[in-house]
Amino acid sequence: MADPTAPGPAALRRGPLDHLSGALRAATVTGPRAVALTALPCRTTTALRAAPDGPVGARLAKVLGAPLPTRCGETARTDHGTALWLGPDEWLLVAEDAAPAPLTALDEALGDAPGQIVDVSAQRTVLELRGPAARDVLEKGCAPDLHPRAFPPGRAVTTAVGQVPLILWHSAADTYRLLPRSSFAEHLAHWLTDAMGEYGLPEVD
Amino acid sequence: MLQLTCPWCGPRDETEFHHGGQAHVARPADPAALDDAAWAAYLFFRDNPAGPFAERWVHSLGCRRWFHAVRDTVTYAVLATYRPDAPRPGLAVARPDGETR
Amino acid sequence: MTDRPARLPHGGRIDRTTTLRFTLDGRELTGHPGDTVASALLAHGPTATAPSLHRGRPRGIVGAGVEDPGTLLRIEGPCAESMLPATTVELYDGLRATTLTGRGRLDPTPDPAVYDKKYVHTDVLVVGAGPAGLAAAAAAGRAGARVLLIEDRPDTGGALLATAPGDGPEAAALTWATATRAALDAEPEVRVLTRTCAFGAYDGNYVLALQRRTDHLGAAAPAGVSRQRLWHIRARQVVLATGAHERPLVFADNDRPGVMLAHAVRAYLHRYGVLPGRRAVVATTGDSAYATAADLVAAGCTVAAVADSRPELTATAREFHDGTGVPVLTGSAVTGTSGTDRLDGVTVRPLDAAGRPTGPGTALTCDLLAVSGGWSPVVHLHSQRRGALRWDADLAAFVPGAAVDGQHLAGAVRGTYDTAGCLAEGARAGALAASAAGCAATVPPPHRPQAPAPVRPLWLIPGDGDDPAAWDTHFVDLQRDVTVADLHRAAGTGMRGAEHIKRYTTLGTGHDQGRTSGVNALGVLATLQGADSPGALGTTTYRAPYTPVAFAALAGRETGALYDPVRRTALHQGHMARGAVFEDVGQWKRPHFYPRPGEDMDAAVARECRAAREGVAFMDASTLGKIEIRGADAGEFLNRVYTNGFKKLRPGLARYGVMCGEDGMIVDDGVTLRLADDRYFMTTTTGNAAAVLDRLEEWLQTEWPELDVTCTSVTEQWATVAVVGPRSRAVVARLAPALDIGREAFPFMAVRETVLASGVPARICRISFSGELAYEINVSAWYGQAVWDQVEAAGRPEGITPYGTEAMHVLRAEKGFLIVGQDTDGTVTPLDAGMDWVVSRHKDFIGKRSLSRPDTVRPDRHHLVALIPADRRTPLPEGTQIVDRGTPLTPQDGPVPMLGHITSGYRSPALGHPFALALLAGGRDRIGDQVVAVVGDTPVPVVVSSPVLYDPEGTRRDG
Amino acid sequence: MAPPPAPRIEGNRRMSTPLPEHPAHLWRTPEPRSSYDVVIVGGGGHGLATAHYLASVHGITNVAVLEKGWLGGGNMARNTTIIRSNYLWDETTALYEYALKLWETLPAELDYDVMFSQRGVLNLAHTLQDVRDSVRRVGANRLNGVDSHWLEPDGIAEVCPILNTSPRSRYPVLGATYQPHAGIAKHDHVAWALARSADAYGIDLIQGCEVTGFVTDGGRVTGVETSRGRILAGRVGLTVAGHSSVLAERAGFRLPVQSHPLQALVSELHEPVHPTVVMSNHVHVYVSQAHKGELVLGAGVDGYNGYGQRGAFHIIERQMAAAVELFPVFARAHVLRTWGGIVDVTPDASPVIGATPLENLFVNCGWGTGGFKATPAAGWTFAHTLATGAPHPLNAPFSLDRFTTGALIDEHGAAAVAH
Repeated sequence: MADPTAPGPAALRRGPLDHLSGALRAATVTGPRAVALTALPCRTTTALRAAPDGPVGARLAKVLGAPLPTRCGETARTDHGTALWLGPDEWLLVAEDAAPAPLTALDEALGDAPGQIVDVSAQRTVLELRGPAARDVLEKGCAPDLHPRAFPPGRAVTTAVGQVPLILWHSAADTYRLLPRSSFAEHLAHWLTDAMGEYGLPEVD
Repeated sequence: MLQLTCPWCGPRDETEFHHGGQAHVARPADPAALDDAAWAAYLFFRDNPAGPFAERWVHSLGCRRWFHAVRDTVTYAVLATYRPDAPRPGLAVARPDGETR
Repeated sequence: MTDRPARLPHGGRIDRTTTLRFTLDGRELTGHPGDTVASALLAHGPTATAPSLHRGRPRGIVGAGVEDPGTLLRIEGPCAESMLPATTVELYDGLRATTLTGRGRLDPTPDPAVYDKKYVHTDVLVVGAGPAGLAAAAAAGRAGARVLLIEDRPDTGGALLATAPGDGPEAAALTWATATRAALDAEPEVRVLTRTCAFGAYDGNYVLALQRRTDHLGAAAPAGVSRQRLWHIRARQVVLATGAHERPLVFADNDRPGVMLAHAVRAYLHRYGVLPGRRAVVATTGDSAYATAADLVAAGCTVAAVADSRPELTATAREFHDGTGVPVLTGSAVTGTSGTDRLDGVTVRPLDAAGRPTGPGTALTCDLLAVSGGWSPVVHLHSQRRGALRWDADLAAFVPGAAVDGQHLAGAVRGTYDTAGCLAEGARAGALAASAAGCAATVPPPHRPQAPAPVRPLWLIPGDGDDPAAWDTHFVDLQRDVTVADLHRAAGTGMRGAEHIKRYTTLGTGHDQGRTSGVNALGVLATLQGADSPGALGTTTYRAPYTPVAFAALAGRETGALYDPVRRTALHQGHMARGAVFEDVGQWKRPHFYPRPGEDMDAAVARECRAAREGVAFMDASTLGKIEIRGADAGEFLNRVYTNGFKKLRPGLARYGVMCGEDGMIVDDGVTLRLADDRYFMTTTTGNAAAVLDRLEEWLQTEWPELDVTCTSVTEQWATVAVVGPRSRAVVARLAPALDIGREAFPFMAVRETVLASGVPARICRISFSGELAYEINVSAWYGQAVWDQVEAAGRPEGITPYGTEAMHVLRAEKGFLIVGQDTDGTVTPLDAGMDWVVSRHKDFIGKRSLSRPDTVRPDRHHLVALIPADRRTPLPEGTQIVDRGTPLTPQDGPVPMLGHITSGYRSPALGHPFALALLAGGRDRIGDQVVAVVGDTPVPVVVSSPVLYDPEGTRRDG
Repeated sequence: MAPPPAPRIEGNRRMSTPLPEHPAHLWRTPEPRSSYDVVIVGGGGHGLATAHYLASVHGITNVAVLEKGWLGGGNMARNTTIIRSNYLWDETTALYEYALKLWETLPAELDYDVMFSQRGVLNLAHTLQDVRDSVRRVGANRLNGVDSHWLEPDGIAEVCPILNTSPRSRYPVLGATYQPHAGIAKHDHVAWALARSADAYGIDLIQGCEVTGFVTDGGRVTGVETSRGRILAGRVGLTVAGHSSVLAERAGFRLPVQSHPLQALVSELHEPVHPTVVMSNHVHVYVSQAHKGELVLGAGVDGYNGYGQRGAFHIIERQMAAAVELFPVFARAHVLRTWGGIVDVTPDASPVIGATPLENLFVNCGWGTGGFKATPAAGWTFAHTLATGAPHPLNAPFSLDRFTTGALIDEHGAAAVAH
């Protein structure tokens, strides 16, 4: 049988925010409180469930080229993208492009052990919020502590922004990646562009 | 706004969790062997103390793990949180009636 | 100047270089930046504001901040706002306001303002930026803590802002406060928020605060910037430095305009450069009012006398008297006032040891009476957290007992009123808080408090005669017009508790929530009942909010399109382009139907149904929940979760399953595919997708952790297009030429994986929710829109049409397929639904035991059946109740026995008549019988039928 | 179906005057005696109504009501005072409709203006399933003799012009059920009116008296231990709402009840703007404008067990968002005070009124969010049960036994929104 999770023709791919690219560009704020929102559609994403320690963890680490993070908030760069900790036996492996994930190798690494390797590339989409005002924008609708002391670059948490459940990943300084389920992407984009608006206006205390 | 310490994720706002009722209530091993009253007791009857209560929570908006908490239902103080495979911690809590649990 | 005779030539923290014009009750008035409406109004001289709520008595400004019980405004604007205290509304040019009599008027104009929220965390939150709060913030900041200092007023400095300039200790403290504020502003980890009121304190040091961002800017407020911002603050440690409010005195006609709180008078002098009277009397029960008296004298006001309840001159009183020559009448109190619309004089009488007036009174002419009945610490946030309060007789006040866990108290909130004490307590509290938050702080030793100056509280200054029932101008709560006579009457009913009496009189329920009246009321009651202090009556538990908060501010951006998230499938843009009308299903927008020009819903749905029955139609089924399940025990797990068996299902096949709760009632259903020995692919109903996954996780984690099963949601990984109808095979053949879709090669309930002609990999299942030959094509949602378009193109020769949820419902109902949540309501077992074939007798499953309870085995339970109108014409609306034949519809004579109700009702193009599904008592035993549907109030005879009305033999399934 | 009458906003005169004068005498403050025919544990609305009907209907006046705090100070003082009877199932509808009929005569019977105002209740439908459920409920109500109507959005706009019925809303109002005879009353007045009546019959209302245990004799309850000594009783009735489980535990049995915080709030006073009562399950808000002019709103039930009479603020924020969506005119009304009660929730959202495992001990509990509106019927049926030792036909279906047989009376749909 054919593998329904194999990649298809790139030209036929669509991201959930493709039709909003103009609106996202128009929402960009420049100046000292700059902030911009961009969509990063079609990133290969893999859900991993496994016991992190023991031989399975070691085999998975070998496939990935790096061990999986073991604590809440941690991320790890691997040969196949960044692994985000989601739970004590759960990670999301997010690639920087649409290249296929090493699903077969991961499956083999998992072997008969409890766990799961699932292609979820389309389950979520990625939005990137970047700029000195990015944290201010997020703090309008995101409860966890985003202060760099508590949430420095390289960390990721499952949370909600503007009532939308998502994974929030502080991917670099002043740069946040938001990974909502695809169905929420358009609503989240509306929420974020609405929240960004004030940073292009005169500053009020 | 309670703050609960998820055993895996640390302290988080109440809004990330869902309450799951009394903890340490095992499903009967053989429901068919129970009479109607015993089955009803499992289905519908739960402790509801005013004071320390061992209860289940799930970190819905986080790691999605279930865990247990002992929380005082009067003061809302969270006295302990622990993994579901752990026994209820022995907390010596003075009760208003003088009884110690 | 002449139009503002009460404005002093110098002083005040106002910008005299700018004049602001405003209108109050139609009067054209002026003021300056830094003014409130109240201060600008007072600058124009004696003014009564709106009369009182019930009694219609003239009233004026009493306080200088949130404690003022006197003057509420309606501020006009793009959306008028009522019930704002004049003492807290900052003046801006062009402001228009009217005074209100205790009741607002809501503006029907849609509010154009933006409200937003902010969620922040801090090591130390300091509430109140008076001397104690500033000292606390500075100390915590020095220790490296993240500090948030919030202050309700526009400026930091607190009570120091109401002190005289010069070179005294207060002036030095104000200089310190100014410098400290500047230093705090320069600290990167310290944030100072002014115009921000902490109004709610919740568990875990969660504090809610409202910031007023733009109102004071008037027309200069930038559009699009939020007017108000609700701060959600989670603090490791909290320092409460919330100060204290002065209490008025309770005596006859104590509500006359011109009677003001002594400290408020001082605030008007020094904050606003306003002298609220030309000739004043000061009435006090302690030392603090002497500062006001002295400042009045210094400002050129004649102070006729100070009436001091205490029998002896204190050092402060003597110093005042010696310095000013103003007579101090010790052991005395103001017992009454005179005037028409406002104060023109008071009567002062000596008091005996029991506090009763004795001897003749002295009439004093005055236009201002500054009263001080003592101070009440602002314990609201402490009390909201269930912090204890205790009565302190020396201070004559309720003060906090031990601080709440994780909190610290500093300054006047704990009864420390001297500046040095406030600074010392603040510095220590800030350091303690920082230390407890994990910062290295040097904690200074505890401050040794000064012995408080003696006070002699006067809870009730008796009026004429001995009968409190006559003291009906002794006002306790000005906002609710509650007097001593009212409290006396309440106490006479048999009520003992303060809570009863407050409710009986409505005391403390006004806009100020009893800020100045609560303790006085307890004092009056104690006096009436012969108790020695308000402490004997207990105290109120304070509840949020400390100050009123606009509904819109709490709603924030959750309004209009942002009220609740909208979920859209990968095919949404295509549905929009095809003119779909959407239905809300949970948060999803699902196409309900696709009207063509000129079609109404009925016509569109009928056309869509006919296409599916006679040709081919396609729909977006992507919203169904999808869960990948893997593990050695996955089959065993599904056997426990579903009422029917899945363990023996062969890979490559699919099976319909039903889930029950432990109570035996249906909670969800759907088709589950077996992809491999250890892999299943479950689908759930749209609305229950999250709930089912949660349920699976709950059972796995909490009840059966020994099972090797793992679940992952893939609902949005897959776009699902259902292709339905006798010509669907031709469409799928074009779409997926690599797939052998022959009747035998690809049987019903089989699963195939292929690559479509377009190169898109797909998983195709032969599942039918309509009874017709049908395929569900699952592809990665990346390709969803492309494949939807491909299906349409491939189906064009067959006349394919998209169909929505309504046609889907008609098609499935014709086949008797139930919809969980529509044809079930939490009281329906699989047996009630006629699905005994789905209930395993050979294994246990969740809910099985409940199916043999006495009530679940009753033969007359409600069964799912179909109904056909006897006339084959009358539509049967969903929700319609059913009664037995011959039942008189006479509810006026008593309840009419009902047999059940219609859960689904449609016009069926395929059947040629309307029909319904219904839950009917003993329904399966009534098949063939006639019963009556009560449509509106009209009886409609209907025939009971088996729920499968269309193609009961299943001949169409394979095309 | 005849169009229902639209409510009128009561005249400004009524709204701007103070509440009516209360009687100058309400109740005595008696010392507890050593024994009574009946002891009612709990001096809330239900306990006081039970006392009133024990005396007025059954002639039993050797009765004490034992109240831990102050009369009517629990959920009675904390609810949002909505009175309606448009429930789903026959058993519940009968009970609440009986209550509504009693409400209509209660002010005259008690000679007390409890400000019962039959201004109608709208229950909004926002989804197609809401519409189905609403039509079902209206049909059942009408056949049960309850005045219930299904209104389309234009009919709703006539009843409540300030309601946002725009089809462009996130969750547009698709229709509503309307019960014109439903309404509100002033909760404190109700409690005091019942207390005054009970007191006048000679019933002892004993405040500050906590029941700490039960006196039993071989499975039979013969009295209670209290903070003020032992009090013997022929029969004992528990009617303590959120604290029912605590008392049951002291008597040695469990109830199918969980206690949760339920929050409510009021605005400051405003001139009349909202003529009826509006409830929405889907966006979760219920609101009326009380006699003095304050908006009274209820929030949702907090998810966890709690006896703290307080909940979390995010529940109130969400409710305010719903309120402003439905009523744009409320945008600049202000929340003046929030508070919380303790609701006793059963698995089927219906009450328990009847026998307990102990002879001579009866219980009335599990009203969840629906207790206030049932006050007279709860009192009526519980008084009957205590007087005769057997349930009244109205409360017979609401036995503890139903949790064993499975004959639940599932009112989650009707009661999902607190009220």
